[in-house]
Amino acid sequence: MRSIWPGRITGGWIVSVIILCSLGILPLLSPKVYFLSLLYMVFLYVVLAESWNLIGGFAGYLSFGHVAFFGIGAYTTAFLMSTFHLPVASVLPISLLGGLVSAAVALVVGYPCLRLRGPYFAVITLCFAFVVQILVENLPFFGGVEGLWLTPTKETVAFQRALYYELMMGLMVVVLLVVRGIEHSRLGAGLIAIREDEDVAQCLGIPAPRIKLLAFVLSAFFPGVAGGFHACYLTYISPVIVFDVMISILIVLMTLLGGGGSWAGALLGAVSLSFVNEFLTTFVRAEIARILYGMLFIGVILFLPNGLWEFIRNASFKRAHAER
Amino acid sequence: MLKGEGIYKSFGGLMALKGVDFHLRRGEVLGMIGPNGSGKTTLFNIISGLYRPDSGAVYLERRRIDGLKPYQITQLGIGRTFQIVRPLAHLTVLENVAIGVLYGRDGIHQMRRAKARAEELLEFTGLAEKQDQPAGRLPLADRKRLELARALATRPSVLLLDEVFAGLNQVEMEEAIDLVTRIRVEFGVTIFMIEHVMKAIMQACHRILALHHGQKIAEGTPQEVAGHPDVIEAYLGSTYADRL
Amino acid sequence: MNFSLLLQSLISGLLMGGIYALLGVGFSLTWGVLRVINIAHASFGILAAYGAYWALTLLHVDPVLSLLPIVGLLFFMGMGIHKAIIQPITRAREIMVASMVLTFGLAIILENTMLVIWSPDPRVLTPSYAGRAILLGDIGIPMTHLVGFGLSLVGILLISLFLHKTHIGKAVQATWQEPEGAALVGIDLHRVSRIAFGLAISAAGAGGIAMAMMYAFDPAMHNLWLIFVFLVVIVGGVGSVFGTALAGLLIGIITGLCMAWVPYHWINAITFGILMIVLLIRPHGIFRTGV
Amino acid sequence: MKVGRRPRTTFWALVLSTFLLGSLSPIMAAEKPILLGGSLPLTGVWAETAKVIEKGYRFWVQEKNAQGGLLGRPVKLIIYDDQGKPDNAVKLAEKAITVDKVDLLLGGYPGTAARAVMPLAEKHRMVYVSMGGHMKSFQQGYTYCFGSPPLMGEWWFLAAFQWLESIPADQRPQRAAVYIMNNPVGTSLTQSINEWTKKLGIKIVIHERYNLPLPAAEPLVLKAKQKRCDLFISGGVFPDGVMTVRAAKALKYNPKVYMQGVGSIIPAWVQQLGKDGDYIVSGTSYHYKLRNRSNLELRKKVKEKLGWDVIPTYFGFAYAWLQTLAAGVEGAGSLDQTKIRDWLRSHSVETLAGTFTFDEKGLPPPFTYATQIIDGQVELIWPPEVQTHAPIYPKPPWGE
Repeated sequence: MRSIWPGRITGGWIVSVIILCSLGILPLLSPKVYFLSLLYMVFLYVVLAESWNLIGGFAGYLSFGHVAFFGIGAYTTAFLMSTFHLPVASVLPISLLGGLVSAAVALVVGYPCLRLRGPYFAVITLCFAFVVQILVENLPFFGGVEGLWLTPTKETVAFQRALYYELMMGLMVVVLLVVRGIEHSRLGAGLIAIREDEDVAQCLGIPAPRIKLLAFVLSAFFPGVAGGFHACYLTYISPVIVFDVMISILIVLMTLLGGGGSWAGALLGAVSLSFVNEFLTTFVRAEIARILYGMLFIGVILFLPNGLWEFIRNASFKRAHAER
Repeated sequence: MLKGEGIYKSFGGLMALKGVDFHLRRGEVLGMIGPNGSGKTTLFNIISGLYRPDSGAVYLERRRIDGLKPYQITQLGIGRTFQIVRPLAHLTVLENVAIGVLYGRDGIHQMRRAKARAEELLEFTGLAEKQDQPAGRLPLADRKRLELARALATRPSVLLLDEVFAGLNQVEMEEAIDLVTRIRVEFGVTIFMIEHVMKAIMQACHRILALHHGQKIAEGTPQEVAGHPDVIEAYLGSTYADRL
Repeated sequence: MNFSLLLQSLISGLLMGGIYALLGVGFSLTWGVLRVINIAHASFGILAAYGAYWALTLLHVDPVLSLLPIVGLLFFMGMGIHKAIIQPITRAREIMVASMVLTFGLAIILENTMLVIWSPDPRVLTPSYAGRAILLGDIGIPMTHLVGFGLSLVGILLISLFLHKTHIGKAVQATWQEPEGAALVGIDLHRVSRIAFGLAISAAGAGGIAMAMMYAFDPAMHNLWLIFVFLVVIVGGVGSVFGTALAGLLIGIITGLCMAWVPYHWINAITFGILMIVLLIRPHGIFRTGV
Repeated sequence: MKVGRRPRTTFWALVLSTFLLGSLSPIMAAEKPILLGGSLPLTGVWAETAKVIEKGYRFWVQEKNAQGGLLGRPVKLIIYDDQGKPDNAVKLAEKAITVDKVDLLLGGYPGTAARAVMPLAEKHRMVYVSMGGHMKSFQQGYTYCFGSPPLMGEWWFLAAFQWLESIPADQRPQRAAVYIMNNPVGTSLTQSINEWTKKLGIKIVIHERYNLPLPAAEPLVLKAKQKRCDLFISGGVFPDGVMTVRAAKALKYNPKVYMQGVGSIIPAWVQQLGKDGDYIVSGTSYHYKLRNRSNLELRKKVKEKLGWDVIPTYFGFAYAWLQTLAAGVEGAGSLDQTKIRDWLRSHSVETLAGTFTFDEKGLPPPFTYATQIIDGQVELIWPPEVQTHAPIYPKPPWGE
């Protein structure tokens, strides 16, 4: 069973630190640039899925427009970087600013929208993402449908890829720590209670409107920062790239597949689905690869209806009991 | 200590409450009876902030509380249970209660201490052994206990109990009545309860208020109300006679 | 204001809305009765459109006629799919969430199977009356659009008759409103769900064929259709055939009015914006009385 | 949740067999082959065109290998499926470059993917020959990117307007209705339309951008009809293009010239619309009826090997891109990317689509061919030296 109190997995911390350290020094071993890019994309999806998890997995508010925050961050950053020809050193502060802009938008939009529940919330967030995309497309100073090009920089490919790899990994670690912290905190308990039954939660004294909004704003901030990194990583962005509704859907699926409402579930879902996807793109016949991909979703839900993480945890829980 | 004045509430064209007044004195147990659909649960929902009255006012210790959000009302010290028990089904019994401790009046914000406090409450309500079960899998009697434990966790000064005895068998009911009495004595809370089971209400309540079609038709000691001609009329032909 | 342009826009919008309505009804049905959000819904519509395309090009059968056998086949296909993969998940902790992931997988499989069978080339249905139109002054209504709209109206009517007049339809409705109560009065929930799912898939098929009378289609088109279906169902209120139908027409009218008055590149922003405002004002859909 | 053993076994058996089916790849005879790699959107919304490009690539490789390969080495293709997502295209291009260590990078599709891959090719110093992502993508200062032939929205109607210019001024269309889709492909048309209509004294009466999917086409056709526009420009892709044509027919709207964007050059246009697709004017930078040596050869080979009479446009594009790349390799006599680039910049390259010399942006001088669909065939109507059929003007009224 899931618990709002942290479990005591001895050695968990040590293993995590070892994994992160080895990931961290990877660029120093001058690996093939592709592997940095691949892991960069995995980190990106972990950031997006974990952020979504805060509002979708914990509070049960399925936001289908989360890509909007990613796109807003990307556009804020790309716009500032290209307009003022800023150097690479400013990527981090400008991306953080992008995150703040996303969070501010989330605050304004979340306040009315979070009054809606269930599917109605899902649809209004979807509409919101479309409206933002169309606004960006129709406003000429954002480059319109043509998109924005960033000023090319002098750094080598290997350096650039290593830089964004480290930045995205740093962001991922921060997000994981935040989500893990929230999971075992008063805030996390409140959000889960809201997911279970919002009326009851309120009658238990949980200030639902306030903490929902808090979760929503937080869950918009990190994708905004990630969007900033991604804009600089790609050096060219356009509305169809950073406002792609399929990104919204993919992060929802990743979280649900892994198991929403726990940091490990979203992590597991994002990592495993990213790698499966990558494996399948190298597959010979593209349609058959996609059919397999579809079968994967069906298989997981049929046999592990509550997500990968719960399955793994229950299995290890049962084993622990058997040993006792 | 809890007072309602001239409360009206309608849903669509249907008037659920037509000018109800009530007054709850500190330390007492006030019962509320009335046939199905007479507006009892609606009144509770208004007190606990889930509904907003069309007109009228609710006061807690002279402070006007109607129009406040449910969580604000809880944090001011009004706890409640639900008629159809609504546990947070996928959380454990312990977590259900701990969440009340974390967010209730003078909430304990520290996770470990909240857990300890929740364990005490489960001990008190006799659910300690089942604390790690998912709340959704408890049998009815235990769910009712859980509702009580969870409501207590928010440290209420007034507790609204919505049919906590309904659906229980004889033994379970005796236990539940005993539990309610202990809650009143040990926690010093004032209780306002909706009840259909006449035996329970006569035994547990100091005073009774009767609603019919959204109007108060009687108020007084259990004996007075039970003998009140309007109350008998309201129940006549229905289940009153069986329940007596 | 240019009256005939306004009228033309309204009519075109309405015809479009009608078709979204038929495509949406089945979605609403599975959602309401089974608590299953069927992401693959529009894919079945495309499958039916390809069926009609084959019937037309290989056998020279008009889509209106081939619709019946296709819809029939889809009904049994829907029942089969329900038994094989939907029924097993009805005990998942959160069935809506589980069903979304599951049917997302199904949609991918359908899309790519169609890609293998029919290639990714876009198709259009060209029945014998394609290109003919009813002209009223300046205004023209293409026959194909009219037939598609007619199919939608008949389809919606038949579904609502089925739900209100037949025994099994009433059982579906009862399940919709009170799943536990329905079980108590001896309704076989699995059987009713299976039938409801089959019905929804057939409705999607009919909707898909109606859609193909107006629009070009290819295997990947379902994502686009699904988004509109989602909107129509939410605005109409989940589980309401009548509401869904009205919402389809309403969205059509909004789009039509936008086409008459607003620069085209703002139409979607305005449609989605209006929907957002509507949802904020009426959080349970327009045509559903709030609880 | 309980699932019996049997369905579970069946399910995994099904997964396994699909997997095996998919991994049956043609076995390549490979002795130190030259690797060409990149990604195409083989599934998803762009799959239709990508499949044609893939065929073009494969056909070129087959031909090249039959002739003894490139620099005397066999050529091998690696094509990944990016599903049309530019991020994927970037990642997979990087995979091709750094993991598979391809010798040459393949041009991608659509324009958005090309736009995202172009800066990457530049960073990795890999020659990238593709259609590009219209003019803006070639204005970013890249030196390794070439369009050979490019697909420039900016040039799309160039030849068509030149044809209109040849019509006496008093017989030309006077009033234009312009409807283009609101994406880079559509908006890239805007500037040239504005300039040319001004030059030809045609008044733009309606100028609108629409988003896909187009909800209905009748209102926009009616507007054009009411405003008596005799030049109708519909700058869209297939689905909206078909709707617009059908609406024009339904409303009996007969402009003197009906111009259509990319939608009408894909094979489906003629196949699916039949007679209704006739007399539509469009543009292209490759056409199978071009009578240059290279193209005539290819037509013969395609007819021989594949039995096709018509070479799809994008098939020709893909073939021409590889022709250019190979010319660079053979000209430089090495696989050194900078040498290839420098050779391409200083020599002219003969391709199916014409003979090109490249400017500092990597583009040939502006050119297109105007097409018109006549009797279900896409014919070249302008410039006169490539003409396969005389232009039909004004467009005859819609038939029944």
